[in-house]
Amino acid sequence: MIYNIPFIAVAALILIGLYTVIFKRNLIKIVIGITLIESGVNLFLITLGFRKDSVAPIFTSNPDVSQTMSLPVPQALTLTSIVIGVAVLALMLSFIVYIYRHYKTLDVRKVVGGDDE
Amino acid sequence: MSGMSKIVKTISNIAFPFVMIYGLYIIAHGHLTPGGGFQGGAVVASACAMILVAYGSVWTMGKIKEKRLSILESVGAISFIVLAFLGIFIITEGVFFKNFLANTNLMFGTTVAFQSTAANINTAGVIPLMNFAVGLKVIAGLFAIVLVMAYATSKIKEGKTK
Amino acid sequence: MNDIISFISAHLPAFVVAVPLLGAFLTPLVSRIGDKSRNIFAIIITGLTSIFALLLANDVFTNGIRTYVFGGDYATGQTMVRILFEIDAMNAFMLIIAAILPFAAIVYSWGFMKEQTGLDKYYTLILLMTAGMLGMMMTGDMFNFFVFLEITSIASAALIAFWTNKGNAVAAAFKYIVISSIGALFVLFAIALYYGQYNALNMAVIADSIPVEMGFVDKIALVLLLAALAMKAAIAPMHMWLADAYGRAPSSVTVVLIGTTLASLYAGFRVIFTIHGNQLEQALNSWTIFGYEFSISLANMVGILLVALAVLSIFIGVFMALKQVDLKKMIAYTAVAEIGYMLLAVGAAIAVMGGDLEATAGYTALKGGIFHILNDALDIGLLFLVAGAVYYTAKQTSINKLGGLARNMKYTTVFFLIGLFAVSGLPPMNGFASKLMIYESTFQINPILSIVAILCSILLLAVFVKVFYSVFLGPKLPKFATAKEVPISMLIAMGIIACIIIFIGLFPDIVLQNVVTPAANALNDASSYIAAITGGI
Amino acid sequence: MALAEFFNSLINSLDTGSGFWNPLVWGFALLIVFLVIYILRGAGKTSYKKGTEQTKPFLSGNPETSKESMHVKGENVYWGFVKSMKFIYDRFEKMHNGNVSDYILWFVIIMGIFFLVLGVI
Repeated sequence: MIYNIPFIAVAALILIGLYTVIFKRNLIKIVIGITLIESGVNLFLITLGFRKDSVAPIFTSNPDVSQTMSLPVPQALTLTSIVIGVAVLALMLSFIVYIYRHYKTLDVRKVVGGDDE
Repeated sequence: MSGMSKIVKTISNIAFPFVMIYGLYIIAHGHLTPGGGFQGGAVVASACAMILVAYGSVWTMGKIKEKRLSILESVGAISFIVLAFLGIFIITEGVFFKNFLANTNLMFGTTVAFQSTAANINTAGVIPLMNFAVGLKVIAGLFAIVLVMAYATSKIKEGKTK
Repeated sequence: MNDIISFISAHLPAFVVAVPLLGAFLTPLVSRIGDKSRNIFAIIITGLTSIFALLLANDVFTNGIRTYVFGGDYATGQTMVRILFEIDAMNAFMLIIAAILPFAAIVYSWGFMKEQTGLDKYYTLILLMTAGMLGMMMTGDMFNFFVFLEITSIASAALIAFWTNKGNAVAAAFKYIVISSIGALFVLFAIALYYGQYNALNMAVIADSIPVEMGFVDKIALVLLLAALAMKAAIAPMHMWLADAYGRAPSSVTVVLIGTTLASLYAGFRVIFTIHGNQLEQALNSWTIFGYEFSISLANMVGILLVALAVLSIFIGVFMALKQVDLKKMIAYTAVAEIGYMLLAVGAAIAVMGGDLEATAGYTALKGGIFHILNDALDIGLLFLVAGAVYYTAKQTSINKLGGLARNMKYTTVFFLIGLFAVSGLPPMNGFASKLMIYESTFQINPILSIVAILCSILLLAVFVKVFYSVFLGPKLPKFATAKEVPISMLIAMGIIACIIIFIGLFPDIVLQNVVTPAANALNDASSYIAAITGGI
Repeated sequence: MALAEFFNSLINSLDTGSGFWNPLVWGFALLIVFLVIYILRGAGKTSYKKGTEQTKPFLSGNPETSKESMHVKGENVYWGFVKSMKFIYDRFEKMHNGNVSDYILWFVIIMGIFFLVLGVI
């Protein structure tokens, strides 16, 4: 059971994120929802790489190399995903700055971008 | 955004070199310990962001031009791609991203025995160089993002008060 | 000389992605020299990329599947764990599209974007987007696909918001980035599921290790991938971002966006045909009703789902296009309908899969659907370029305020007519050839599908006749009395695409035999894609 | 040799399984049809006289307005079709409300349908 807790957390994070994106009206909260989904996916990747009773996968100066190490590949994948997430987050926040400048509101129902007349 | 009080400025002056050096350490030891270009770059950029918060975006914008940062950023990216291209051009039978410096006893080219050895910074071939390139790009890119966003929001606030 | 040629051809897959990437980061430095040199530099870079992509496609069509392992030893490989590009005939087919569109877009932007500021960032991003798109089309690694997907979405979102002085452009870009980041995160989740199950990120290795009897986790991964990629490929009812994004971006950007949308569609096909290729004919479930045993395979299920979504796409796309007032939004909705046509044909082919595909009408449907990808990219691309030319001259795209432009812009009108004929499937343009194949094959599979397709194609013609009438025909309006023809670079870009359209229209069989049929065979033949990796190099 | 093959393959017709399509044959047939129509048309009687009342537009006896104001706006073309399909358009307009949360809601719905069809059944 205890080993399933990360997976429950993953499901909870993704569902909470989806709920936030769908039902919250503030644009900033939508962005927070997306980062929640992203954290859920990252947590899932990290959890996949974990082995029972394992140590960090550092080979250098390791006194006992026969120890179980957790998988380094999912950690590298997570890192890449985090880097991409930072870029997406920065881009979304700068869009929000511009949207606020034009529409004077952050309500997602009012930021619809109709035809320009 | 205007600057904060004198206490904040002094403390960030003291903390800035330490954070900076820690970030550069993480970049330089990317091939030995957890970390690398992005992580170290993020630490350095957060040090710069600390200065930005303490002194205000208008002051920082006067010191550092955003255009310079974007050139620095593209220099980092170009050196990364060029290092990857050198894998094709320098050695015969090379491929893109080939580690052409490893095990050559040139720069970062010490051969390591296949066992758990003590950390030797002079290893891993082009990986440290690529870490430097990525670190440069991340420092410049993240700082430019933070700087421009802070400057833009401060402009919005000014427009409102006027 | 021979050495240089063999050297270049050995490294073609790397060059195709690396050249635009290098060009993207060199652009800010080159633009310090001057605007003109920057434009020429961008044209040279995209031209080189196009030449490399076409050479690579030619190489794959003649010599079979190519793999390129990054950073590995050229001879020994270690292919299973490394990042690699794998290009079979289907990828090569997509590369042809990716070779034409960005080149036309960059040539077009010389005149179109002349009076804008911030152009060094524009060129950087458009080259980055090209690199990401090409990477999506060539990669053989799932995680690498995710990275390229995100690169493409970030660059295109920033480009959609290029005209930040318009609020609705930024709003469209925000919607696009929300949609694509959520889609990409679900793709990543599915990749993680595959990785957890099979310890591999390589598409071929995953496809090799998935058992024929599908597990529950495989089903979840398939569902996540299909839904997320369908959203990225703008299949109804998840197509709403497309109208905003295509309609608000500068026209030159929209042309490249078409390529990225089609790359997502290609990835969906790759997931169905290659990764789950072994399970497609496996029965998902079977029932016994009145003594008769019914069994339904995965291929039937996926095919029926895709066909349902495709019919919905065609229907919604055409109906919404008929009502739009904004010219670019109208073309965007017809793009949704065109994507529906491709999906209809390929979905019908999947639905009848089982046994020997080449003997059934499904084979023609598959070929027609793949042929239509190329035709749609060219037709919709040309129409968007024409819409951009109208915007350049008249400074607006609302069809209520336009009229009589044919009197000022002769060449643009001719190009629009070519696009009109092609997109609504009138002979002798290219759209007719692929749509004829789609109609005939879907009629044999289910006549209702074919009837819906033909009726909606007629409505598509009606949409563009309306545009032609209200924008180009009619008396010369006083406010456009001084309107002039667009600059020569824009005409060249439109002319390139129009010439290719006419060539494919007049000689459809040569394209079908040499390009489309190998692509259809490659898509249908998952085992050789897998064997190219697992069979050892 | 290769060039000759290339030109030969240009005139091949596209095989669609149960039929074929060749633009060149089609163009030739179209040319013949046009010729026939042109000949038939030439055999007819001309009743057109230049410069008479015949050439002026007839708008139910109303005076002709200026050309610029007679151009039908794009929105008004197919007015009847849009009006008669109002029940569909009302539903579509409600769908395309430009709200990004609803877009994601559609994504979740489609994902649910896919899951039900592929996973459960």
